[in-house]
Amino acid sequence: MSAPDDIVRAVEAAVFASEQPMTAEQISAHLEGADVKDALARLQDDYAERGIHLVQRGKSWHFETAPDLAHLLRREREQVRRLSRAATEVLAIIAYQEPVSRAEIEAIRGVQTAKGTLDVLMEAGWVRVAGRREVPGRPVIYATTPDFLAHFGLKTRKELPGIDELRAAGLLDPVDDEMVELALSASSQDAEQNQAPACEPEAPSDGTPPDGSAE
Amino acid sequence: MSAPDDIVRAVEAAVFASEQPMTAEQISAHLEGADVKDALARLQDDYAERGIHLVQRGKSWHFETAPDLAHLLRREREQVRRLSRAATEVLAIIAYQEPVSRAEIEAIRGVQTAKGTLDVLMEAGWVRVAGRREVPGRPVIYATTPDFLAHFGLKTRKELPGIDELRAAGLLDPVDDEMVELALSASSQDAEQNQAPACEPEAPSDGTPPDGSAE
Amino acid sequence: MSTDLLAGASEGSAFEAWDGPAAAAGDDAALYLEIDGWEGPLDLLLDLARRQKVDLRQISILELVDQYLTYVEQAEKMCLELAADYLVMAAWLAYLKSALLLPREEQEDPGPEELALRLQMRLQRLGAMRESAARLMGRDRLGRDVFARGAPEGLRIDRKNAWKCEWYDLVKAYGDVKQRADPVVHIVHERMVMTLDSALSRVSSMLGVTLDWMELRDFLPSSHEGDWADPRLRRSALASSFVAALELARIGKAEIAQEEIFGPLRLKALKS
Repeated sequence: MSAPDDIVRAVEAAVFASEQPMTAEQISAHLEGADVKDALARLQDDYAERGIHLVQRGKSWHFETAPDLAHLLRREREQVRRLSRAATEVLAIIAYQEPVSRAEIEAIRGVQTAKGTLDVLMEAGWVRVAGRREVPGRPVIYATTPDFLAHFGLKTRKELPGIDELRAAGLLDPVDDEMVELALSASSQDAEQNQAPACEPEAPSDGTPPDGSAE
Repeated sequence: MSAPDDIVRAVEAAVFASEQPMTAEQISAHLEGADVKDALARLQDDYAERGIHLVQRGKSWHFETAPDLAHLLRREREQVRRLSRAATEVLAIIAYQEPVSRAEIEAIRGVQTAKGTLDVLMEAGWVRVAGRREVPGRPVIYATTPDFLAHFGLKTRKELPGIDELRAAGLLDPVDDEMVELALSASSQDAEQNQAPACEPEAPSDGTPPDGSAE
Repeated sequence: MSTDLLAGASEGSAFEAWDGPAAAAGDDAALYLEIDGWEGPLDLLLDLARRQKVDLRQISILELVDQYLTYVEQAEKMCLELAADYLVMAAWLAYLKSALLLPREEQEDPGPEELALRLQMRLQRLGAMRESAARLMGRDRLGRDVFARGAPEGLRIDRKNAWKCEWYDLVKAYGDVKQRADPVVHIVHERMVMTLDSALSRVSSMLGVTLDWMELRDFLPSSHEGDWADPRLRRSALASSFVAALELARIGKAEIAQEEIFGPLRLKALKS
């Protein structure tokens, strides 16, 4: 391995010192417009077998410890926030199918999404509002953030585990409206007679409306 | 350079991820008691020519930017800004009548001078504190700097045009026709005796009372 | 596909295939807790489908429907309170089952096979997302498995001002300041006037020597005498003489007459 040249050293120092991941453009701007592409490739290579790696997450670059050393470095006090099952599912749905509306998320999960669930994901910095869908009601749609990619060690969403297989199986196709309505299609009139509780209700039902309510 | 072994990689990652410099003992404790001395020496060597160095301060180890690249951490970017009207006036007063105190400047301008205005002129390197006036209160007095002369392409302050030259060059916009007419008619007979030599900045041509008048 | 779905119906009894929540039957609380653990009927359906221990694409929808309906029945028998959406799903599944078993001709569009297929797709999709979520959470995560630099120096760009000012602006600014600061000079010119006193004595003495009417202007000094050519002085003299005439009329020493508005003003001494 030859000694790194000045540009390589400068890029190395800049990325190393930065408190935030930086895009190639940001690095270049910091280095007075130097071309940093080759240097980044060279550095990624230099560090490939070391205890720290230069990684690209989305468009941004940063150094992080090699994943195989996790068992040595894991620290209790830095435990990542534990997400509820609902939140992890919602996150996965947004990640694999972005951008999606709340109604679409609910159609897939078959239940309403508690107000706080999306808030938790947005507070973690993994999910953002990505505009509105241009359909009646103009629902807000959600997508993942660069922080999401960084946190889960993904260069792009294409690296999401199993995404190709899911797509090939048609499981990532847009959620059709009929699916949202499915559970309701035959039930509206039957519901009355079936709903008669066989027992005295001791506590109010949890009030979760049927699937169709997700619209 | 051979690929680093596991101990070297683990020490590298541990020092990198730590928020504090760590002693060899602390690193070792982190890595289940492994002997880290050789690894630290090896790492120091590996990084010797890179943009980041492994350094020992006291007994503790940490990574830092290579000293020759330290300038990258704190870049200065110049931003060309135009002097405000107020600052230009203050600069002109200092240039023509130096040394002057702030109170004198204010007396001449007829308005208070914001604290920042003089700061800007000093930041620009055009004005300096030239001591204190030996009057009650010992106010700070200001004068121009060699940089001031250089910026305006002057050899000496005497090259600044006198007030009559300005008037002759049409640089004095009549503020109020009547007032000027009045002033002119009133002064016609007195002008001779009041007119100071045009090219003597120390006693400016317009007959403004000399230093101290403002107090 | 539809034959597969229907074929599945013959496989074993629904109850045996199901060792799930209801297996804990007899203990109402246990079942109730299980219901609590499901996030809605779709979740329950997916759980039941998984218990068939086949690929979700191979599940028997009829079997699944039976299992679900059995479950709901049991819950009702045990006087457990089921959320409305579980019952809605039960009704719909009952409808789906009967449609699947009906002769083909009487079926509407979309046909029951199509509906079954969609339900199966839904379960697959939920299953896939659930699995993906688990795989995602199991990745090497920043801050848990891999770490960014603990104490980065931080990059900073300090903006420095390069101040700019032109020679012209400087010099002009000085001119402006001086202009503003020039003391405003108020000069009152000495103006020649005829005072009221002198007009009074002049008019009264002239009235003494004439007995006839005299025009006011005739009391003024001749314009040939010294400064009296100055129109400003003449205006002053006229004004003062007029006031003097009024004063003389007031104290009864003179009489004033004017034939028309703005006409000549005439003056005559009054014999006392």
